[in-house]
Formats: sequence, structure tokens, C-alpha cells
Amino acid sequence: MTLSVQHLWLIPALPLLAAAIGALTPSGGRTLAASAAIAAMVAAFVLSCCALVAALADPTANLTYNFTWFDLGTGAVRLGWLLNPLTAFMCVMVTFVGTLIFVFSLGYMHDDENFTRFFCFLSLFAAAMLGIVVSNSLLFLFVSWELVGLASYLLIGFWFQKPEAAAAAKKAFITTRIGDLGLLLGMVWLYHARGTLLFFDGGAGVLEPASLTALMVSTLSCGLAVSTAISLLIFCGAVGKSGQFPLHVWLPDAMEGPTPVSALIHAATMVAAGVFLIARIYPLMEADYHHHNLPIHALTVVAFIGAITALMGALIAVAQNDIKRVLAFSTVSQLGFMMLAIGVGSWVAAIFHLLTHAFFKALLFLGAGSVIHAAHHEQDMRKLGGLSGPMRVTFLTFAVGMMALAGVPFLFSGFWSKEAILHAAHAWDVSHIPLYFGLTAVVLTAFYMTRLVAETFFGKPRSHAAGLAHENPAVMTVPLVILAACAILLSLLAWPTPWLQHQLDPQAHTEPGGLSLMMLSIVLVALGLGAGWALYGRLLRTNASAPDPLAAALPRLHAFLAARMMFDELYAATFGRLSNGLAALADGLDRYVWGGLVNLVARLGQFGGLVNREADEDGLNAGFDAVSRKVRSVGQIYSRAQTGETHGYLRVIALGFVVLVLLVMLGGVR
Amino acid sequence: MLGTGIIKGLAVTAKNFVGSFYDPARLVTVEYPEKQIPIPENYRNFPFLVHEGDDPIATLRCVACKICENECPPQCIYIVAERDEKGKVLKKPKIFDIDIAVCMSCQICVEVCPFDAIKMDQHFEIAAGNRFEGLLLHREQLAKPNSYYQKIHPTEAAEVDAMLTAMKARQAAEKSAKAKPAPATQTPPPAA
Amino acid sequence: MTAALILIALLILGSTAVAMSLRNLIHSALLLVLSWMGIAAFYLWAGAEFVAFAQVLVYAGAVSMIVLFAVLLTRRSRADLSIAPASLRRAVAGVLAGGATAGVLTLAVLRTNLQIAPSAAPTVTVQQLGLELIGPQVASVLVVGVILTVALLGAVVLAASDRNDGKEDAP
Amino acid sequence: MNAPANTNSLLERAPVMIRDWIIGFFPESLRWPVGALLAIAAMLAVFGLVFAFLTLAERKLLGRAQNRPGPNRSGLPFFRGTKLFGLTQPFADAVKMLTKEDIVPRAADHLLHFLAPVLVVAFALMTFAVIPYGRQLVAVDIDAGVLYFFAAGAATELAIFMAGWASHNKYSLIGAMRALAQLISYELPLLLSVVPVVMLAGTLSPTKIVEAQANVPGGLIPHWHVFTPWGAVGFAIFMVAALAEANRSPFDLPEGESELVAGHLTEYSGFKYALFFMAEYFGMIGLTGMGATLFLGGWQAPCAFLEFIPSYLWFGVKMLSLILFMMWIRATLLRLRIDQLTRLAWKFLVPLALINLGTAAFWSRTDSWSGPLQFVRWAIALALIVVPFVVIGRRLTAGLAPRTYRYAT
Amino acid sequence: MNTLQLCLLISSALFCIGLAGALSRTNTILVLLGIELMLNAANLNFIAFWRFNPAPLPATGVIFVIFAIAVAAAEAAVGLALVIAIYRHQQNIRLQDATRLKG
Repeated sequence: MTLSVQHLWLIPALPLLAAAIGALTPSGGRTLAASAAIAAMVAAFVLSCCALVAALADPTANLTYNFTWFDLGTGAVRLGWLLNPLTAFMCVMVTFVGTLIFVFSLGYMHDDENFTRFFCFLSLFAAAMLGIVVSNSLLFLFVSWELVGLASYLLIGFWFQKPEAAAAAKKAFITTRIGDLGLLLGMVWLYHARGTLLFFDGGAGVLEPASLTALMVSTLSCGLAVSTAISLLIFCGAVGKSGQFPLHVWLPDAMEGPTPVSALIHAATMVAAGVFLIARIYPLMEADYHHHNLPIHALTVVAFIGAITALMGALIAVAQNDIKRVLAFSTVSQLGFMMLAIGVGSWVAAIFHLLTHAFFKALLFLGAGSVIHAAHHEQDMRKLGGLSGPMRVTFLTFAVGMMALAGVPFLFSGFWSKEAILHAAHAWDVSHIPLYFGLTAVVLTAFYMTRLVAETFFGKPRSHAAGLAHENPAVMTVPLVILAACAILLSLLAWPTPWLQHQLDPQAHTEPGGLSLMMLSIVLVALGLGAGWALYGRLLRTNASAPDPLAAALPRLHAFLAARMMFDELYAATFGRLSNGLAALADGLDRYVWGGLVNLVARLGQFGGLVNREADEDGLNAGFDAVSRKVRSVGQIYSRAQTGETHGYLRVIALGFVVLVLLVMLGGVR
Repeated sequence: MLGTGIIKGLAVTAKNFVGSFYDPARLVTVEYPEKQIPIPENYRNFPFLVHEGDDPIATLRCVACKICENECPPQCIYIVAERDEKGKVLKKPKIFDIDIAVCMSCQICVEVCPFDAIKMDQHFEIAAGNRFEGLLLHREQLAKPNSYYQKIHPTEAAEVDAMLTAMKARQAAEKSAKAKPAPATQTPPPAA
Repeated sequence: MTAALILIALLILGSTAVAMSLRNLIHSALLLVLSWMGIAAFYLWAGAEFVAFAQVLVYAGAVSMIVLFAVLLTRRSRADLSIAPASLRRAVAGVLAGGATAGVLTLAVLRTNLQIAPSAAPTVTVQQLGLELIGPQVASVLVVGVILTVALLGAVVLAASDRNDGKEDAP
Repeated sequence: MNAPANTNSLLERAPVMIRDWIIGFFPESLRWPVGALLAIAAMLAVFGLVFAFLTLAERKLLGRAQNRPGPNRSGLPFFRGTKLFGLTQPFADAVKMLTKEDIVPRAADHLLHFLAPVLVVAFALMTFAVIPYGRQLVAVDIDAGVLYFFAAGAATELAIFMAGWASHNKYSLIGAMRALAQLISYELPLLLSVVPVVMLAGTLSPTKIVEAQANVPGGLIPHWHVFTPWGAVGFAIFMVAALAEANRSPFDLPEGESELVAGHLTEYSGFKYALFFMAEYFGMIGLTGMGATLFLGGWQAPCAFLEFIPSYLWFGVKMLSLILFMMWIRATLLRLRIDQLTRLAWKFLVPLALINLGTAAFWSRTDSWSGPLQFVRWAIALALIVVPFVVIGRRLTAGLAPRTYRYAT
Repeated sequence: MNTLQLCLLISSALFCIGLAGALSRTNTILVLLGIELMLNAANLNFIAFWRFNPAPLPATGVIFVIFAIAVAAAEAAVGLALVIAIYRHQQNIRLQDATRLKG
């Protein structure tokens, strides 16, 4: 069974319907809200599989279905659905991971009093993400994009009674909004330049050769191609959403939301949206690549931003103590990898890593959620420990996820996708700096993940809560097992044959990977693992307050990294200060200049009123009083005609009618 | 949910409807004139007069004492005692009428009768074309043999008969004691 | 054709006149139902069958019921039904006003030169009517709908008793 | 009506052929009135007989439902001992009714007392004119037939009111007022349940509505309105409202014998009583006939291969099964109280019918959906029906606990 | 006099009967019914003109009457509710007694 493209809207519509049901359900209807949400996701998953079958029938074709949304008079705003392997794989991933996260939430949020609201928001989130994926129009994509932002705001601030959660929600919303401004500008510019926002429209879409050529050949005064400028503006949006280097600050703070939300944001939906956007408009990004006389290429910027983000995220993750925060920075780092891959020209590798990362990062977050749930919301890994015994399923699945993320060779899907990225970076002919950044990040990733597992699961429990932890019910562990299985099985997408790459981009020729590079990366991973084990696994800390061995060795660097490279402080000192100054200036202007003017006018009015009143009291009022006395006396006489006798009125009406007709007839008035 | 009760009720009537065709035991009625429900022994309505021998009128137990006539609440009994040529009252009813249309089957006549001469019947099909002729029963219609009484109320009749024979025996004993000086010849012949 | 019209006219006018002069309210109301049926017959005569059935449904079916209900609800004994005769002055005034109007109208009708165009009635199917109603006249339909709704609510509010004595399901 | 019978079996064409044969004896100018008179006579004969045997069927069915055999004794005159399962009971009843004394209370309004039974039968008979009994078997095929039907049906209650008022009896008057309240309450859901049919069929003519439900050639599932979500709900509402309109149990408050003696019938006896009785059954026949026409495909056979059975037989089967269903309901349900009756109408049936109108609108807008969307269409339509039903039903029954008895155990 | 004029005369007669009834009767219900009759007379006119004088749109007269009937039904409902309210207020429905609001 296949799903034809004009019915593609059903995939986002189903979770949206579930969200509506959840919104309309009173807080008592937990079963209804949850079952609607999960049923909608399962149905969307089935539909996505049908869509995948349809898309794989001809991987090169971009199946589209466009329709007019409204008519502007001079032109029409058109929307549409797009079905190609990229869309289909994303749909399958989002709905599959989403379903598991929903099921997990059943257990995790079981005791929360706002259960129905939570599922409503989750469904909205999933619907918005699926809307991004199936859209064939940058406009609809933008609308869904903003809906994702809204839903993330609602979910991060789900426990809004906690001030940190409220602040984190606000931070996420405002930070991503900065990037979205770039996206909006890019979109408007694109519309101005091309008159359409459809990606594919039978030759007229913005991603099709005619449009790309037109955008590329025109240049700006500073020498940039128009396509480069638009691409970079749109890239701003992706930077904000995917937590890339300058705007990554919201992502770790988003951990204040419930853990399933973190999993959903970091694995399947929100951060993937940025990478997906860039992969979707890759033809546009790439348009300027073969023009060598341009000062800068869009993809180069992307590659460097990605490389910086990858390294920075990995570095900060080393010095964090909160489980979810470590995972958050690892997400930042992995997203940097994906951007790097796109930047070096292999968007296929990026999407491959996006898919594998979705699974094992969801696994890691849900595992972390399982740990946190079991340990009564204790998130500091210094206070945990010794959980491998009581929480065997969680431990084993978490270990699988950790090894996939660290890139342990051959068996785990993370290895293959990371290899694909490193190979692409190696093959890039502009610069090898991203490759070195990436390799460094590989070492660090293996290192901090080893630390995380060692601190959390080995040794003895270092707090009362950790001591009491026990395994969670099946509704939480079964999704973990499924995800762990997927984290391993997804290797089959790339090995023994690069099947996924072929499906996504049949033209791409994948050169046989350099064996030496693979060996190098295996060695680096082993190095990271070994270092982590040496520092943390071998010398287990005995109590929560014992100092970190790394902090003991490099205290200043460790403090700097633990403070997340002081980004928040930096932003507060620069942008915050600047905006405070501007606000003070505006306040002063308002208070004294405009306020003074208004006050002056008011005083004038007051004075005028005073004069007017004096004139009124003596001159006009007397006259009016006399007139109204007369009117009253006349009214009293007239009111005697109102007898209250309905018959009388009716009679007069009848007589009046007769007189009128007689007048008309006798007077000959026609 | 709304409506389930209605469906359950419909099922019940449908079951009865279908069942009444297949399961004759379900039917609560019988086809009356052809089939009759056996009447319980203690069923009673309308009084009748008990007689002993073959001649109904001659062997009535009734002695025309008129106690029942006096006690009857709806006053449906009319008795005239028989007199001989001299006008002396004989202990026999000349007229014994009961207006069945008026009788309310209260059994008071039976309770008060000292001679066990009037008893309750079980015959209820008394419809008639004329209420003056058909429903005013005379002694000829009222008289029924003791064997009939034994048939319809066996237990009760046995008790009555035992009592009567015991009484007769006692009376006979008294009489034989008295009969030494003067044997009574006027006493009616003992009942069969 | 004209004979049928005159028959219908006699039915309408006769029953109406009798209804308006009877003392018994119930008889008046029932005679008015007859008169409304006569009007429906007039519509049928003129070829407007949809309107005729609507007239029967609305007047004989609904308005008459409300009228009868109102009559029965606003009396305290059976004697109330035969109402006191109108005072002579009022009756004369009423009939005079009515007569004057009638005279004027008759004059007006007779003196106007009215043309008759078609010999056969214009045919309007129900479907045409429906399309007309939801097409060009849709605003009016909506307004009438609002009027009816408001009238229903208003009637309920007006007729509802303020007192709330007795629970509905008291045991 | 004068269209030639198409190529159907002889049995199918028989009624029309017989009529044409009889008309053939008359001159051209007289043919129309003679044809109309023939139709009237045929209807009176057929439905008179149907009425007679329906009374027997009702008594038999009620008896069986209460584990009794029902009337089974009446035989034939001069043949003593014949019983014929009591089939001659209606005629015995008729003889009894006709020979009974006709009593008119002294204080009654004599004219109205006489007019009421006449009018009630007349109005009930008028509704028969527009029902299509079979292919080309309709007395008057008018464009606004459905409207005509309800207009004539509404006037019946007027006659009931006249009967109640003219009797000069308080029970009669209360019965009459109840009849009025009931009519006003249930006219609305009745009409609202029909509106979707008119909307979807696009016509007010009963014959065209039946044609709109014609079979798909070779199809097995009947293409009747009742097999759509809105049609099922509309049919249910129609049946409930029809029970109320026909003053049938459980809505027989106007003649609730346990409290009102016999309601508006209290002061009637003999032939006039029989006329009321007849009107009740005629009303039932008319309403079920219209119900079958609107929702059950009228005279259409359920599937194409069953079309060899004449259409009027199909109509009869549908109508009779609906009437038997009404009798079954009567054997089952208890009479409602007046406040429960009006509450059911205004708080349950009317909202449901209005929502059903929306469902029907949705259904007609999504006529082109096919494939997987067909399931979506059904799901949405069913949700539109089930959710309000459950919600309104809950509201209606809220606070009603199972019945408790104070004096009985 | 042609048929149209005859129709108009009938309707004006109906109108005047309604008017005279409304003026001379004291029972509020009858007054309301008189007004109802006047509305009906107007409807007769619409149909008469529709029948004998072609309008540009064939359904105009009929649609007028349909709306008039709908509005008349609403008027009857409200009017009779008012009658009941008056009855509750003054225990009778004589129109000449309902003069509470006179000036």
C-alpha cells in the first residue's frame, strides 16, 4: 500500500487532530488524551511507511502536489506537499522515535497533574515537525517552523512554576527567534527575487535549475552572489534552531523541561529541523560553489560553523556534571558534525548521521530519563553511581547508546555515520581544518561518554536517592530496548553497502572509504575510551563532593569549560548591556521628552476647559434651561394623548391610512 | 449509555414472543372452556345444600332453622319452612332460595349452620340468559348429595362425617338410655 | 376558474367574518383555522403550491396550536371563554374604521388600471425556490433565521414563570 | 402517473393496467376524475383491510409478548366450532362497534363533537395521497409532497384537540392539551430528521427521493439512506418522533388510561370511537410509509436480483415491519411522564437532529472522497454522531439513579 | 374588473375584516388574530401580483410570502407569549385594561 502525494497532509494532520483532542479534553481524561496522541502517532507512522514505499519506487523523483492557498489578485500564494526519499525517511524517523517517546512519557509523566496538557503539546510538537518535513513551500515550512518554536516554548516551560524552567523557555524562544529573523528575511528576499516559495513546481520552483542559475548569476555590490546571501540568511534560522555556535546557548538550558521533551527536542524534532532545512535547500546552498571568483561560499561558512560547534560542544561536555547537560552538549557537538557534513558537500552523510543520531540520542535521553525517574529526580551524576546492578535494562541500553555515540567500531550505527562525515571532510578540497576539529571532537566524545557511564552506573551509590533506585516499569523500558535495537540495526543502512546514500542521492558517487582514515578514527575512539576509563572508571570517586580528577589537573581550564566557556556571561555583558542601555535611553525619551510634550498639551486643554466652563455656566446654560422647561411642559400636554389604549392607537393608524389614501387619490399625487 | 436499557427491554419481549410459540409451558393462560385449570380443594364459591339419600328433597339436612337467612350479609337467602296439615312447623324447608346474583360467597351461612346442611360449592359457571330465572336458585337446584361434597372437599367432608356419626352415636346412646321408659319413634331415620 | 376563486373567497371571507364576531373563543380560533386553509386554497388556485403547504404547516399546524394553547392557558373557568360583548361604541368605531378602509381600498383598486399579463401561472419548482433562497436571498434567510431564534427565546422568556415552585423530580 | 409502465413483470404492472382498463370505458373528459376516484377507492379498500388486520396483529403480538395466545376464538357465523386462529376478530369488532349506542354528553359542543372524528380520519387519509406505494403507484405526484405530508399530518392534532375540547370533560381536555404539547414538541425533531434526506436527495418529492435510493446495478448492499451515518440517526429520530406523532406507546399520554380514563376518547363510543381508532392506525400507516420512503428506499428492492418481486410488495413489507416494530416497542416500554416527554424532545432529539444536519452537510460535501479517505469520512461522520449522543445522553440521564421502591420490595 | 382586481378586492376585504375585528374586540388574543389576518391579506396580494404580473425573477412573490409567513409565525409566538404574560400580570386578557404605561 502506498500513499499518494496529495494525501501526504494526513501525516501531520493526525497528530494535530490528537493535539486538538488533547486540548479539548478536561484534565480528567488522561486515557483519552494519551491514547489519541499515541494512536495518531502510530497511524502517522504507518502512513509514513506507506509514503516511504511510494518514495522509494523512484528515488530520483520529487513528487509534488501544489495548490493555491489564496489569491492575491496579482498572483497566488501557493502551498504544496513534497514527497521524496528525504521527506519519507524523516517522516518515518520522526513518527517512529516520536511514538516511542510518547509511550515512554506515559510512564515518565504518570504522576503529573497536567498529563493531558502534556500530550496535547507533544502532539502539537510532532505535528509541527511533520509539517516542516512534508512541506513543498518555504512559507508553509516557516509556519510549521514557528509552530515548532511555540511548542518547544510550551514544553520547555511545562513546569512553569519552576523559575528556571520559565527562564529557559523564554531563552529558547528568544534565541531561536533571532535566527528566525534571518530565515524570514531570506524568505522575503527569495520571494522578491523569484516570486514563488515552492521548492519544486515543474521547473518553476526555487530549487530547480532555472531559478538557481538566475540567483547565482546576479551579484550584490559587495561581490556576494544573491544565492549566497539568501542561503546565509536562511542558514541563520538553522543556526538558531539547531543550536549552532553563536546561538547554541538555549539548548543546554532547555533541559529544564521534562526528559521526554528533551529527547524529542534533541533527537527527533527541533534540532533536526535546522539540519533538515539546510539539507532540503541544499541545491540553493550549493549554487555558488562552482563560482570561484566569489569572496565566500555559503557552504564554507556552514562547514566552519559546524566544525567550531562540534569541537566547542565536545569540550564543554567534558566539564559538565548534570547527566542531561552532558547529553545536551553532546547534541550540540553532533549537530556541529552534521552541519560540517553539509558544509563539506555531503548532505547525505549529514542526513544519515541525523537519522542514526535521532535513535541513539533518543535512547540516551530516555535512558537518562529512566535513571532520573528512578533516582527521584536526581540529575547530578556525582551523586548517582552504582546503578548498573538495580537497573540492568537501563544500563545495558544506555551503554549501547553510549557506544553508538562514541563511535565504537563496526557494530554501532554511530560509527558508520561518523565515518561517512569524516570521509567527506577528508575529501573536501577547500580546507582540512574542519577535519581536524572533527577528529578532536571524536576523541573528546568518547572521553566524556565514558565518564558519564562510569560515574552514573559504576561504583557505589553516592546519595540516598541513588541507593533506592530500581528498574522502571515496562512502559519505560520497552521503548529503550527497541531504540537500542535500532541503534545497532541502523548500521545495516550503511554497511555492507551504502544503501541509504543511494536512496537519498543516487547521483552521489561514494568513493571507497580511505582505510587509513578509518583506522585513525578507530584509534582515536579507543584513545578517548581509554582516557575516560583511566581517569574515571579506574579511580571511582567515593563520595559526591570528591574533586574531579580533571579539575585537579587543569583547574582553570576546567572551570572555564564548566562555566560553558562563559558564553552566557559574554552575551549578558555585550548584547544584554547594549539592550539595557537602549532600553534606558528609550525610557528616558519616553518619560521626559514625549511625556513632557503630552503634559503640555494636557495643561493647555485643562486651561481651555476652565474658560469654557465659566462661559457655559453663565451664558449658555440659562438659555438651555429655559428651553427644556418649555419642552417639558409641551411633553406633558402631549403625553395625555398616550392613553395606553391599544385600540385607540390602531384606530388612529387606520384613519391616518384612510386619509393618506384619500389625499393621494384626490390630490392626484402619483 | 443511553438506550441500553431500551434494547434490553426489547430483547426481553422478543424472547417472550418467540418463546411463547415453542415453549407451551411459558403460556400463563389456558384455553378455558376446553381446558381447565384443576381447582384447588379449598376453592369455594356459592353455597349448596347437602342431602343424604337418593331423594334430594326428602333427605336434606336442612331443618329450616333460618339462622343462615338471618346472618346472610347481603340477604340473599330466603327460607320458608314446611308445615304439615295442622300448620305445625316441620323441620324441613318448603322454599329455600338463594339469589346467586346477590350472594358474595362469604361462607357465613356455612359457618353458622349447626346442622352442616349448607356447604360451599366449587361450581362457578353459572352464567344465564335471564338473571331473574337463571340466577335465583331453588332448593331443587341447590340440593347436592353428600357424595358430591365428599368429592369436592374430601378432607373437610371426612371431618364433618366423622363428627356427625359421633354425634349420632352419642344421641343414639342417650336415646337408648331414655328409650327404656319411652322409645322415641318420631326421630327421623338415621342418615346413611 | 373565476368560479373557483369566488368560492374560495366566500370561504375565506365568510369564515373570517364569523370568526371575528363569535363570542366563543375556541370556535373563533377553529374558524380562523378554516379561513387559513381557505387562504392556502387560494395559493393552490394561484399555482403556488409550496406556499400553500407552508401556509397549512405553519398556520394550521403551528400558529393554531399556539393560539389554542394561549386560549386555554388564559382562562379560569369555562365561562371565561365566551367573552363579554364589545361595547357598542367600540364596535361601531371598529366597524366604521374597517369600513372606511375597505371603501378606500376598493376605490383604489377599482380606479387603478391593472394589467394582466400571463394566462398561465408562472411555474416555480421547489428546487428553483431553494436555489433562490440559498443564492440571492441568503442574507434574508439568515436574518429570518435570527428573527425566529430570537422570537423563540423571547417567547420562552416572556412566558416562563418567575416562580419556581416544586421540584421536577420530587419523590 | 400516466407514463407507460416500463418493461417489468406483469405483476408489477398489474395495478396500473387494471386502472387503465377501467378508465378506458369512460369518455376522455371523465378519465381524470375517474382515475382519482379509483385510486381513492383502492386505497380505502386496501388500507381499510390492513387496518382491520393490524388491530388483530397488535393484540396477538401484545399477547405473545406477555406469554398469552391473544384473541383466537372468533369463528364464522353459522359455522359453529370454526376458529380460524381468530382471524375474523376484526369483523366481529366492527359489528360490535357499529351497533353500539352512540352517546353524546349533554354539555358537549355537539358540532365539534361530531366533526372531530370525521376530521381526524380525513386528515389521516389525506397523508396517503403522496406516498409512493410502488413503481408509478402514487395517487398525487406533487413537487412538494413531503411538505404536504407533514402539513396534513400536523392538522390531525387539531382534530384531537377538537375532540378533547368538545367533550366537556376534564380528562378529555387534559388529554387534548397534552396532545397539543406533544405535537409542538415532536413536530420539530420529525421535520429536522427529514431535512437531511431532502438536502441529500435534493428534492421534496417522495417519488424522486425513492429514485435517489435506487440500487447500484449488481450491488449487494442497498443504497438506502438508512445505511449512511446521518441516515441511521435521522431514521432513529424519525421513528421516535413518529411514535410521538401517532400517539403510540410510550408516548400515548393523550390517552393515558391509567390517569386520564381514555384522554380525548373518554366521551366517545361506538362508531365515533372506531373512527378515532382507525385514525390512529392510519396515522401509523402513513408515518411508517413515509419513513420507509425516506429512509428505507421506499419500494426499492434491497438488491438488484430481488427486483423480480413487485415493488408494492417490497413497500408493504417495509411498512409492515416498521409497524410491527412500533407494536414491539409498545409491548416493551412504559409510558413517559409529560415532563420527561418534552425534555426528551427539546433536550435530546432536537440537538441531535441539528447536529445530524451538520453531519449530513459534511457527508454531502465529502461526496468525492474515495480510497483511504472513505474511512476518514466514515470515521468523522461517526464521531460527529457518537460523541454528541454520548454527551447529550449523559446530560439527560445525569442524576438519575436506578429506581428505588419505598413500599415494594 | 379583471381577475387581478377581484383578487385584490378579496384581499382588501380580508384586511378590513381583520382590522375591524382587531378594533372592536376586547380580547387580546382576538386582536392578535386580527393582525395576523391583515398579514395574510398582504400575502394574498403578493401571490395575486406574482400570478398575474410577471416579475423579472420568477420566484419573487413566492419568496416574499415565505418570509412573511416565517415572520408571522415568530410574531404569533411572541404575541401569544405576551398575552400569557399579561394574563399572569392582571388575571385577565382584556386589552383595554392593559394601560399601565399610559402617560
